[in-house]
Amino acid sequence: MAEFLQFFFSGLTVGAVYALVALGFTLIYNASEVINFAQGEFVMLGGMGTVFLALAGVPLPLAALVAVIIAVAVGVALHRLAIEPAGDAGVVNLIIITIGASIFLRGVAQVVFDKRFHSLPHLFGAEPLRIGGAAILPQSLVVLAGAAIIVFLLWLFIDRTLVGKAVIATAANRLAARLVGINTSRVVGLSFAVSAAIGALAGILITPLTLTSYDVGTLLALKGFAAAMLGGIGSPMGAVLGGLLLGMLEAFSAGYLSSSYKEAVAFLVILGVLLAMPNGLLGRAKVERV
Amino acid sequence: MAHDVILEARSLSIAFGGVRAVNEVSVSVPPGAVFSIIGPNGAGKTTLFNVISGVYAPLEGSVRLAGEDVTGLAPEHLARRGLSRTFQNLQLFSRMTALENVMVGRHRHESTGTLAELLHLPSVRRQNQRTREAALDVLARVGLEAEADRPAASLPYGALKRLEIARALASEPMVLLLDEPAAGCNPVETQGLRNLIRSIAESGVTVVLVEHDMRLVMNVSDRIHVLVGGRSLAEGTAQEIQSNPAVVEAYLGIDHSRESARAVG
Amino acid sequence: SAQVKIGAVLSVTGPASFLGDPEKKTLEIYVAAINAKGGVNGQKLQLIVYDDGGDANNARTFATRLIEEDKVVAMVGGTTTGSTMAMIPAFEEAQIPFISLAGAVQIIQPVRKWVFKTPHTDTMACEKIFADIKRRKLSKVALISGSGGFDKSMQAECVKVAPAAGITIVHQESYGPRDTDMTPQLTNIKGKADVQAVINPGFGQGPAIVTRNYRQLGITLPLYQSHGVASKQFIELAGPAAEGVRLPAAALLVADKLPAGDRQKPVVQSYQKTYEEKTKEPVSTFGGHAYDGLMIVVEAAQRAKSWDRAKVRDEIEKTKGFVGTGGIVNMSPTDHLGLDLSAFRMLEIQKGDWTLVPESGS
Amino acid sequence: MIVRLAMRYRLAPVALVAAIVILLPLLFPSAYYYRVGALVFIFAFAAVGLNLLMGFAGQVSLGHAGFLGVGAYAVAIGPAYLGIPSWFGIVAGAVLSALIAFVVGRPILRLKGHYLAVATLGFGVLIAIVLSNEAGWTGGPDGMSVSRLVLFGWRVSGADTWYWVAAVTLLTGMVLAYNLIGSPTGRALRAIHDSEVAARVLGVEIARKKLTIFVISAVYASVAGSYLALFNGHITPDVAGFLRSVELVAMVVLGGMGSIAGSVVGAAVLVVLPQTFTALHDYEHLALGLVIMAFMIFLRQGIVPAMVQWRTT
Amino acid sequence: MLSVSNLTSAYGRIEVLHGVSIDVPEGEIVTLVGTNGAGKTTLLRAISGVQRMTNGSIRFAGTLIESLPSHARVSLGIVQVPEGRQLFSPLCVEDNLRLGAWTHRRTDIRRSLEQIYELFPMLASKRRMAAGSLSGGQQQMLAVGRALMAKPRLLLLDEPSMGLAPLLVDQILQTISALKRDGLTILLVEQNAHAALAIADRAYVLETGRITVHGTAAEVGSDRRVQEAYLGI
Ligand SMILES: Nc1ncnc2c1ncn2[C@@H]1O[C@H](COP(=O)(O)OP(=O)(O)OP(=O)(O)O)[C@@H](O)[C@H]1O
Ligand SMILES: Nc1ncnc2c1ncn2[C@@H]1O[C@H](COP(=O)(O)OP(=O)(O)OP(=O)(O)O)[C@@H](O)[C@H]1O
Ligand SMILES: [Mg+2]
Ligand SMILES: [Mg+2]
Repeated sequence: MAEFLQFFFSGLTVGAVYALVALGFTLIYNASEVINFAQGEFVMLGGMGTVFLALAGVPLPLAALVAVIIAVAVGVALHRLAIEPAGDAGVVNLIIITIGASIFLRGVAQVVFDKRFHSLPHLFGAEPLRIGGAAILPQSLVVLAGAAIIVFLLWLFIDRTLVGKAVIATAANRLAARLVGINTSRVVGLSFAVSAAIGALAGILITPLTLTSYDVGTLLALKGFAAAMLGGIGSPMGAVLGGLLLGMLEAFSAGYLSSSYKEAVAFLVILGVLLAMPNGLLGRAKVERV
Repeated sequence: MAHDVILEARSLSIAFGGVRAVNEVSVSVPPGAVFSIIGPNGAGKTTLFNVISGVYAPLEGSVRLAGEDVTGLAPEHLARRGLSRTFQNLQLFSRMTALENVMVGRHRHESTGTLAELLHLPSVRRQNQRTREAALDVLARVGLEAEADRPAASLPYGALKRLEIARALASEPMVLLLDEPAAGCNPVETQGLRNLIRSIAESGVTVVLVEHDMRLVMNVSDRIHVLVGGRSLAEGTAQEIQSNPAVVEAYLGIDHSRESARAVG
Repeated sequence: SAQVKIGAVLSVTGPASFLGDPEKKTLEIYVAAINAKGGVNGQKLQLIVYDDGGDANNARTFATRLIEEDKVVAMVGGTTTGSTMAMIPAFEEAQIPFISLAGAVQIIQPVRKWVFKTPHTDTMACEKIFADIKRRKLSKVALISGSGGFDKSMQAECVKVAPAAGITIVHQESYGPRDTDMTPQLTNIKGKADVQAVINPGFGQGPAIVTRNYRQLGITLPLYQSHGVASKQFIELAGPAAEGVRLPAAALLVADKLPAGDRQKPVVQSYQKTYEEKTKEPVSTFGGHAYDGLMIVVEAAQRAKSWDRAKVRDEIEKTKGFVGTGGIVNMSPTDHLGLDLSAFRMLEIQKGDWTLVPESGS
Repeated sequence: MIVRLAMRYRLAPVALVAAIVILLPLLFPSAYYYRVGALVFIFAFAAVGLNLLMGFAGQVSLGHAGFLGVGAYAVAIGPAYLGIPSWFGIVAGAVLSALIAFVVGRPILRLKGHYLAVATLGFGVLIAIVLSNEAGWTGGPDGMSVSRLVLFGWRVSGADTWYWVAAVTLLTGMVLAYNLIGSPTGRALRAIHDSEVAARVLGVEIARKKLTIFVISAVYASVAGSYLALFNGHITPDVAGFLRSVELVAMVVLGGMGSIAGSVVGAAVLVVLPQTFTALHDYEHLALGLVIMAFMIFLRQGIVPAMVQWRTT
Repeated sequence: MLSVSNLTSAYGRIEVLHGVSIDVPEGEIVTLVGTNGAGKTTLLRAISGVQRMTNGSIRFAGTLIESLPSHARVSLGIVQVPEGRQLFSPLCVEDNLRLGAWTHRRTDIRRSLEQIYELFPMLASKRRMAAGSLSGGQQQMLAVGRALMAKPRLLLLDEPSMGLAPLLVDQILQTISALKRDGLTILLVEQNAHAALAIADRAYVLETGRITVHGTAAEVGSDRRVQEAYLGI
């Protein structure tokens, strides 16, 4: 039982990390159908930015705030200077731009920061909470809470505000969005800004657990992408669900099956789920009348 | 094979979210006829096409094509049995040229051995040539021969409608379903379309037509079937339909029944 | 002529940048220093570094480039075993001395004419750890290792040499290259009643997280890390959880704590001072391997009084009593590493710093 | 002029590439250039195959490096453990890749867009994990050495030899690709890309067509993987990694989706650029990222289509 | 109200409008007649700012607007019902309508919604359905309704009756006339030239990118060439 609980906690911890990253994908996807492969770099900027500002003597909360602002600025710049000028390029081409951006940002980070690993202090101390013979770090709960708050706000935004609808409208039909007077460029820009903020925040919250370095982005983006698709891309709830599920899968297969094949197990399950539910767990099928 | 009914739908139904968009509809289309289906917006005409052509599977009922039960068969298999269609919401291969669009229409008549294709054997070359010539003929038939090499995406709306017809024709169907072919055509163009539909029917292809342009419908149809709210309301010749008060009330309106009467008369 | 070219293909970025970055910095610092003193055999050195990003295919291309384009006379590098193995055929064929900085024993066993290496082998690390475990009168161990090349190779070596050392490996676990939580694996180890000590081959952030999770779960068995974490950074990242962790490492990490008479003391102190001044980063043993590699080549060339590749190679093979950061190197035609177990010190982390574990015997 | 020719004659781009292949060595000062050239051809070969899948049929695969891995390890493991000759390893790898693609493709090609991307990604990752974990066969992450290719007693080694071997293979691959897209199947694939439902009502069996092209593109990747392994003489699981898959996709998109010649250009750019950017040291990645973005922003349909358009209008 | 002068526009390097000038006086219905491919849609797109123009000027209510982005033109009151409906298919009917009022977000849009539902009762019953699942004609109603939600000053209609049942075609044409009575200015492109000329004040004939005939609706409707080419008389 204690074992099971420990695996569960591990799944929760890892899953919350994935969920936070996956959440970052939703907004940009909703506004443009683009999977932003530079999302992992926003996470990196949040963590590394905070670390280096703190090293430079900035008080931690302020450092975190500035790091988020930097990430948002980078997100806006990415949209202004790269996505928008590409104009009517196809989705795959835009995705390649985000991959280019991810390489670029990593390149900048290795010059501006360094190539070493860094950590941040835990928000509520590093003493594990012991529950039923298993141990979980308070920071894991912080990450979970962060994911919960973000998912709630995102849901409010997308489902309950007209601006949120405008985001979806922009992705669904850019021309029509312009014809009803939506400043589509601003909407997509906004989605990049908010996604960057979510990413950076994620980076700050998870660094005490996961450590950070200039190149943490790639793998986080990969897992976050898988989680977002598992949950159904575009749905904030789906992102969280997918993230937690992916984390659980890894933890339980590492615990009960084989630690060297735990990722394989996770991906096998993703494949299985998608074959049964081609739009992920919570994604909705597109209705296209002919 | 002589059938007095080439396409038959028996008591077809389909529902979306509990609402029956098509409700126990039965139609029998005689071969070589122009058979029209009319009805108000949302009556279920396009949905009926979608069920007949295998895009949707019916909830109940059956479809028979040339005497065989084809209910639930996938569109590609129906196509191979001679059923083709156009779409109300255009479905063109927008990155291909007009000619290539029509060439794809010939697909079911082409033999495709992957190895032969990879090696571009003479047989493939000859076949390509044949397909190309056939496609050019069909393009000429709908008046698009001048646009053969233009990408479909760059053609105006009206031309796209005709391109879809050409593409479907190229597959040499036994039965051709046309969903609002005259949408976006002016009266003169519609007249051209009428001639085209007539000539298609004369060449032995059965045409099932969904259309809101009553001048066209009343002019070309051998029989007309009226759907309202997913159910059959009436069926008959143009004259019968125009004088059917229920149809006039639900669909035509007084003016139109007069206007279309003029068109026929 | 004007300059002789020394080549280096390092994983400056990518998963092994933890190793490759200090290696590159070290080479740059020392080549500059050597040139400042007039070079070697009257010729200045030109260092050409390529970053393979941890990819063996890239490494192979850069090897060809160093050989064909840059016409280097010697090669120091190959951060990972994978890269090294991919480059070996090229340098063997071109007959250029090649000093690898990677861990696995397969680089020098079997001996290849032109290939040498400076880091202690993973086999030696296992033996060193096993000896310490034995000294603690324990024998049943569990392994938890990353899935990278370094980790896997060492894990395999440990399994191979365990019987001879009287050690039984009772359980094995592994984790992915960027995993962020290893509690499931450690829970499984914790659940095995007969485990008496745990060894964690790996480098980068993984071992730090393993160490943290180890304490999180309240496991009290002795934890051994490998020489792959031999950098102050590990202590920083693992934090208080690092207390009591032991690992085999070169003298470099405890430069100031070495007894006054230790032959390595001046060398490692000087390297540490130079590196930390120039880079403002704590010293690691990986940079030290690069230092050793470069100096072995330089000294061989000085002895050969020429940069003739074959002569340099012969002299490298004759290296005797070279005092490096990794130990005292004595090479031979059958030993292209030249280090023995005494090169490793057993360290323990106490109060956030390295301390030497007293060893009876050596 | 060239563009005009290329538009008139189906295989003109192949002739152009052939001419470049033959003339280029005149400018080569050393074997290093042959190596880079051979790498370009090998990756271009894989990219051409992937382009058939992505650019023509519109099905994105983020796991194609998996097939690269299958081909690579077939020529490594085959001769080492099963005693088969290397050339047969290439064939065996291709057959195995085709089989895997056939089995895997059936279910996952039903997925669309990003969902297909993540499914193929997962599949590629699975192959990479197996290659990395089954150290007994594959040597694990450090990889294994690959014995030289021997053809009729002729030992294929040396960068210049491989340059020619890879070039001939690439040209063959291009011709086959051009043949395919000019055939009914090629047209059907392009049709599927634009409208699946329209293709179906015209009698195109889309599931079968997609599967066919998936299998063909897998074979292209597998052969490229075999060549890479034989050429390098040592292979590591990186060859099958996610990043390699992304690189292949980037080659296709950069060069131009749906342009066979574009894939060659895309591969050339992504193989050669990192080589030239080494001069920038720490700024290498920064520059590479910038250049990729710039290409996609200014030549948004891809390099070759953008150039063709520019020349013809 | 709207004055387009000498407008040229091209797709890539192929020019499709070669210097088109039209005037739409305030409070009038102006109709644009032309064959397939004449460039009617292109002209409307250019007026809305979603089609690049290479030359010429557009004046709206006295100010030059050709350099304004499309959303700013909507804010000024230029609203279009585009060809091919262009709905937000994943969003429900009501969200589509709400977004129609994007530039009037702060006003009470409940009343506007009710008006649209009154006009098209069929939409009211489908208000929670995804727009993409509607029938062709229902989508067309929604497209018109969405445009009306913006409270336009100038309404650009690109074949608003396409796909509508005869009864609804009448209704749409009546609605257009009614809108005009309420002071709206309308530029109408309609293949049903009879009907369009019947309700229009003024008409232009566009042939392969050039205006060839223009005048009052009655004048144009009685032009021999127009009758032959467009009215089928
Ligand atoms: N995929 C679907 N999901 C939900 N509802 C659907 C779907 N397809 C059709 N419907 C509903 O079925 C009804 C009939 O639609 P259909 O398109 O068949 O009408 P139609 O007769 O072709 O109308 P129109 O003349 O406007 O084209 C409509 O109310 C429509 O909303
Ligand atoms: N995306 C495009 N790319 C290239 N050319 C185009 C494009 N769209 C339209 N054209 C061309 O521009 C010209 C004008 O087209 P437009 O759509 O404006 O005509 P239209 O008068 O609206 O025709 P219709 O009555 O069929 O809607 C046509 O020759 C058409 O082929
Ligand atoms: Mg319909
Ligand atoms: Mg138009």
